Amino acid sequence: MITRERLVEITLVLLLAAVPIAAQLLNEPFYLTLATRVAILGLAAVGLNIALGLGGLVSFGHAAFFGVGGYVAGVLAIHAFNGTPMLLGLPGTKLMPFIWIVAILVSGLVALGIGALTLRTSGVYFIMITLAFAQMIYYFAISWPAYGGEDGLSFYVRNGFPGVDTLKPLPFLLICYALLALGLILFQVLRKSRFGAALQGARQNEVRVAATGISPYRIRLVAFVIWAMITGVAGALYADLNRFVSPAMLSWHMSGELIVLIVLGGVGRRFGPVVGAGLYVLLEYWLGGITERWQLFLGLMLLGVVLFARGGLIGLLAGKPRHG
Amino acid sequence: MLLEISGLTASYGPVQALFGVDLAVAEGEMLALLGRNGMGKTTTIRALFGLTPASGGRVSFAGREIARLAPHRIAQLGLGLVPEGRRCFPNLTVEENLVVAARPGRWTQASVAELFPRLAERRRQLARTLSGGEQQMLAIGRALMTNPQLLVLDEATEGLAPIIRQDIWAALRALKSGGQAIIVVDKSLSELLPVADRCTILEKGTSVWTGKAGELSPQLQDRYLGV
Amino acid sequence: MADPVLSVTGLSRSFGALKATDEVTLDLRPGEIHALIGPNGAGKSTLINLISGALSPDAGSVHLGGMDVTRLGVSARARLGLGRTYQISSLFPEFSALRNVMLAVQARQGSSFRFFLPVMADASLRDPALSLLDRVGLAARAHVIAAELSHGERRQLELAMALALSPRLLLLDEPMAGMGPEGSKAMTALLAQLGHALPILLVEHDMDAVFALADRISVLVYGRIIATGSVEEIRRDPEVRRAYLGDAA
Amino acid sequence: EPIKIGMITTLSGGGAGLGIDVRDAFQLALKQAGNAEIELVVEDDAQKPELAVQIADKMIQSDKVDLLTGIIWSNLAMAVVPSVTAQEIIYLSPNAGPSPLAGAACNANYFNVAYQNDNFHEAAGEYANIDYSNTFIMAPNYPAGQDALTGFKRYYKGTLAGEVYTQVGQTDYAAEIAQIRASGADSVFIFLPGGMGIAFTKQYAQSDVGIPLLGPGFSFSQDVLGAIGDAAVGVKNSASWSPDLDNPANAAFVEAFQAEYGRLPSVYAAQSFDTANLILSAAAKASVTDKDAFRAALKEADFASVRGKFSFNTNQHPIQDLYMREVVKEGDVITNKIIATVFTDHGDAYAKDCSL
Amino acid sequence: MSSALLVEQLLNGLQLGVMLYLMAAGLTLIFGVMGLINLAHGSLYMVGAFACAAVAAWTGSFFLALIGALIAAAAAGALMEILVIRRLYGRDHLDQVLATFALILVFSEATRWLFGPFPLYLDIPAILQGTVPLPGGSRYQIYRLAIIGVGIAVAIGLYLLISRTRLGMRIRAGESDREMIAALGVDIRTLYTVVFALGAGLAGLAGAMIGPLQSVQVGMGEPVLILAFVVIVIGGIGSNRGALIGAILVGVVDTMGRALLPGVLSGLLGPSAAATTGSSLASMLIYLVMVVILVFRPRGLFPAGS
Ligand SMILES: Nc1ncnc2c1ncn2[C@@H]1O[C@H](COP(=O)(O)OP(=O)(O)OP(=O)(O)O)[C@@H](O)[C@H]1O
Ligand SMILES: Nc1ncnc2c1ncn2[C@@H]1O[C@H](COP(=O)(O)OP(=O)(O)OP(=O)(O)O)[C@@H](O)[C@H]1O
Ligand SMILES: [Mg+2]
Ligand SMILES: [Mg+2]
Repeated sequence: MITRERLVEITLVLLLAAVPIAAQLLNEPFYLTLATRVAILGLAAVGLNIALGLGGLVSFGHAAFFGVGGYVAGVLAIHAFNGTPMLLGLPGTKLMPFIWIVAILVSGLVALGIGALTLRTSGVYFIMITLAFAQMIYYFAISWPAYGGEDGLSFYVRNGFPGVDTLKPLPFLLICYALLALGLILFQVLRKSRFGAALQGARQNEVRVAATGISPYRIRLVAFVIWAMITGVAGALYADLNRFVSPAMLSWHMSGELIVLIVLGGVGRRFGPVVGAGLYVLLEYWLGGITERWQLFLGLMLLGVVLFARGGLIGLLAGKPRHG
Repeated sequence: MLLEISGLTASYGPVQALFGVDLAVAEGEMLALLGRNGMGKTTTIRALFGLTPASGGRVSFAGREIARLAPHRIAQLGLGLVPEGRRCFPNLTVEENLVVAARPGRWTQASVAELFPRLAERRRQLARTLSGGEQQMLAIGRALMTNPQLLVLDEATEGLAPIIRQDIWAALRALKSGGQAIIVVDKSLSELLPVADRCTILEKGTSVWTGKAGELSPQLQDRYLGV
Repeated sequence: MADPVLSVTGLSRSFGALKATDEVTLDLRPGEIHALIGPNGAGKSTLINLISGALSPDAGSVHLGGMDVTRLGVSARARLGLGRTYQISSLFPEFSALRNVMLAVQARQGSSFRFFLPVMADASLRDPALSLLDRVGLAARAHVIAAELSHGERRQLELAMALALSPRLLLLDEPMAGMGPEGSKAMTALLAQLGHALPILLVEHDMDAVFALADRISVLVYGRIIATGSVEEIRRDPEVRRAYLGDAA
Repeated sequence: EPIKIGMITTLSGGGAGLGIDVRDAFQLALKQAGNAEIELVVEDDAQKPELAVQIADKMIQSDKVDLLTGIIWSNLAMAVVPSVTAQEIIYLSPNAGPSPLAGAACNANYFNVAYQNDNFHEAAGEYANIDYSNTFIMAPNYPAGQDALTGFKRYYKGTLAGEVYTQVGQTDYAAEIAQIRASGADSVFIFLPGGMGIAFTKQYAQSDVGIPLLGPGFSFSQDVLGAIGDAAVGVKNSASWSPDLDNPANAAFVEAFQAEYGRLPSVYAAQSFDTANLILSAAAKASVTDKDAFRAALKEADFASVRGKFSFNTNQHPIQDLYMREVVKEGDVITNKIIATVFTDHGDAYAKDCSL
Repeated sequence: MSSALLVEQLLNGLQLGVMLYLMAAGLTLIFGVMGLINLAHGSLYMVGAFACAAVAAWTGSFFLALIGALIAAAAAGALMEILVIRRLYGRDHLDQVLATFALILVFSEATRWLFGPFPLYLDIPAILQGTVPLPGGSRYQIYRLAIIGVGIAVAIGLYLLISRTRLGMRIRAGESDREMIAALGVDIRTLYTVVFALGAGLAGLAGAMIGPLQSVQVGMGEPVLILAFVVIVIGGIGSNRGALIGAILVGVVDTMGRALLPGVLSGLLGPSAAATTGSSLASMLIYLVMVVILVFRPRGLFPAGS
């Protein structure tokens, strides 16, 4: 049976697929850039959706992983560009697959450390302690001169992917689509798995999960790390999109924006992140083009969604989620 | 009649729980609201207090239509609630729980302490740390302190030791003879029926039988209550 | 006599000046239902919490099947076979009744770090869960969200989840609370049937149920056990009548 | 020949005042020129580097602009300029001048019409030599701040009574002021742009420290003087421009700006006005479609600068005079007056690293 | 560092702490009572500062301006509660984050629209201008001493309000069970509006008092907001005492870090490098303190209700 949610999802996939064609027909290559941004932010939000939608881990520090991923891409690229070795004498690289792997490893490790300490707390305390870690990394990045400090790190040309010309917008967009699709599939698989059940259980009733013999701490730690890894990859892509990375990617505004995306789209809904990212990017683009006071109207529209579309845009279009 | 409910319907979101409840309580009368688990007793009470908005029907209290009022307005008219699950304010002390919504009248801290000496002993303790039964006493005391015209108890004696239950029933009996109107839900028919004046039985969200407590025959009990 | 499944020795716990549990010693033998009764605030739930590991004692020890578990946490004790229900229902409100039980079955299997196989298609979770729901009389409500179950049904679900852990013993804190006569009867019958295979430590104020079920009864007053004995012994005990039962015996 | 100019600048948030001056002055210059062939598109970067990059992409790909300009902040410039110039789009900076872009990373498509970041600080350092020998220096802990203190020290010959880096966005300076008071300094040099400078200057004056204060013009520019109030009066600050700078172009500019917008222009407005006029002068000589010719025309800098004289160095950064100004109160208006010319025909320290 | 300077820096730390407390007090009140994460609290602080600057410019009296700021912020708060916040109580933290994030945008842009893009002027009132001598030869600003005084008065007032009055009791009852307190006849909606306006008024007061020390500009509330969150989390959410102690702790640690770290490091790194490294470490210090505290006390120093 085709549910309304499925219908909305299919429409969405078709819309995303239509963007490159429209860009071609209308001779508006910038649409590709917009779609790429949607895909990347959407991927970051998918990571968040696992932790938040399934695990209820509201955090204000995920920009840390987004930024770490971005810096991995930037630092590796700059070293490859200059031919200088990095830490431990390792060489840089300009190959995306390698960069992604490093981004996954580094953000996963960072998350393991942060998570091991922060997951002892819960609720608002967790929100704030994750923020504290992100702020520490943020201030470190601002004042650490080696990679540009507040000015950030520009690496002129996008990193490469074997057999694909990533400098052209379209191939890069397709790479981002592919990773987004992988992220969405991973979300779906995890949600239905035993791990997902335990994670959701820990959100709904932590005490009860513990009493059945599952340690909520370990379940959450794993979720936290998975989340960081996905967000890290998204960060690396984002750096590649802009050919630039800076501490702004690590700031609490970035964390806030990712939360906004996911709430806009619908928390815990498979396509919530994508819908949210799409709406947000479009609003920003469209309003920014018409008025200098675009932030005022963006604010009002966000308010409208939050107040009147419970469950985000997906909730509005597809109704309540089916439980079970 | 002090309270008259007719044709009351209510839903939880898309799930309809009440399909037409009629009941009435006179001054100084105790009405027992009966029914199996899940038949709508709690929902009726929630709708009466405006906590689950009634989707249809009429509720009149002391001659006033109250079905569309906000919960605090309803309570201020003289309805006192002892909810299912106690719901004491966990981060307030016992004493604060009692006075937080108190209104002047014959029930004061002193008279509640007389009814439940246990509470007086624990005056400065946070409600969160009370035992289950102590919380039940506190919930009753808290409702009494609002000096209601109509006292509504959902699961009046749940979790109380037999000896305390006897005290509660005695207290309710005394209240009633003092002219207090009461609606009570309780699973212990053997204790409830001797005190109650009349009964209303709910079945699947509808009131199916109303009559004198003494007329609740074993057949009826078997049919509607599974006794 | 067989070794006790659970033995509690000299267990004490104070809250400030209040001794909520005062050198309690008690055991639970295979195949018995041991009821724990006592006035409100006597310390029954506190004792249950001490045994399950939700609270830690000031002194004394808890042994489970001969093993000292006094220092272990809640989940570790649960894995060792200690099942419990809560005085106030504690469920996964967004899951259906079935998924609630499935999660408990999964916990017993110790397999929560499987990331790929979808649970709903997993017969090794689903079949045992369905049969447990059937056993507690909830089969017809398997697909209802826990939040939408009525009070009594939640208690039944709670029990099914405890059973799903295949516990070696059950701690039940007022399983009859809030159940109508019919529900109480059904629950009594269910526990009676379970009790032969599975020892139960039962806290309950419903004396009809206690007298019908218990093999032994301990009476707790002000944190101390003042009497332990058979149903008849306890019923007759004047001390118990004064402190707890009133005319209810 | 139609020219389309994209302006990315900060129009919202705390830094909006600067961007608005840049935009207003630019529009004023275009209006005065009456050149209907020039089209300006303006967008707000909200002071976010990633957003600035996105707008740049959009303006290039979608609006098909010929030139870009407008960025206020060094970190945004560092994000946008390298990738823009790599796409063969000419970028003209009306304000920020980070050192990499003046040195090794200079680019034929990048023109800085404002200053190299160190310039104002260098002038302050040189000027400090006249009266002072023990200065306490302070800046926020980020590259522009580090450049600032480096620039100051490059020309300053006395000793340092202290060197302090504060947090970016810091608003309370009581701890630093206590240090200054205890340091025995004979002067204080600060680089604290935007709200940081307002907060510091007020708190410094309120604390009765009494040690003379020096700074680059950014911290005492027209856009913030109103907010600092009397606390700023007497502070000496360095800049390439001042409202009282004596040349006909400037007199006309200050008057026209005031008439049009009802306020005095800031140094950012002056730089932006020059940027617009520079573009107009080049457009008169060459077509934008011929990149080489247009760049050559720009490089001649053949326009009437409000800074009097203006030419480009080899790295396409300004060679200009730098002045010391003092904040004065004229009636109700607080503004700057030139008190000394510190450098004439001053370039920057990085030009030698530039391969152009 | 001489002991006189040390005393002065401690005083600076205390004063910074009290300043943060003024901001944190309203935040923790709203947070504790309504469980609401109000990111727009910084905007109310900004409203206070702008209102104060506007009224001061218009009437010439700082004290009238202070009252004006309180009223303006409380009114903005009440309006915000009635129009937006009220619909968010039952929702989870995320919806609140999104809505109040949106409110920041609205407030910032609306303020810029109203007052223009340039920072406003606001100065210390004449009678609080100047400094007093400190033992050891240094001087201290009278106005900052006044802030310390007001902060402590607010702390005591709020303590009495919450723990000693029936209003406070109802506020705390509503914290745990809003529906139940309504069912007992308490008008919780109005109560919440009042509490929210009170919290907003406190933020406005903080903004107005701090305005003369800082730049009255759009976005001024955001850096303080984050610090205020740090403060209330360290102190224990919902706890007034925790907010005060957390604020002073943050104030002192931050000030001492800025004052001492570069000196400590300069032996190792040389003055210039020590200045940058020291400053970087100092900016991370309070977050480090927060992490350490939460690792050992996951619910802050004074968990509410115990
Ligand atoms: N929050 C809720 N959401 C959806 N359905 C609900 C909710 N609460 C109760 N119900 C449903 O409404 C019906 C009536 O429930 P109610 O709690 O009123 O019964 P009750 O007679 O009080 O039962 P009990 O004796 O078990 O307390 C039941 O079918 C129940 O499943
Ligand atoms: N954290 C605590 N702090 C202070 N006192 C507590 C705490 N927890 C429980 N108590 C007190 O300890 C006593 C025992 O409580 P407990 O919940 O064990 O009683 P109980 O026997 O289960 O009673 P009931 O039958 O009413 O549920 C009570 O008087 C209670 O108020
Ligand atoms: Mg009920
Ligand atoms: Mg108990």
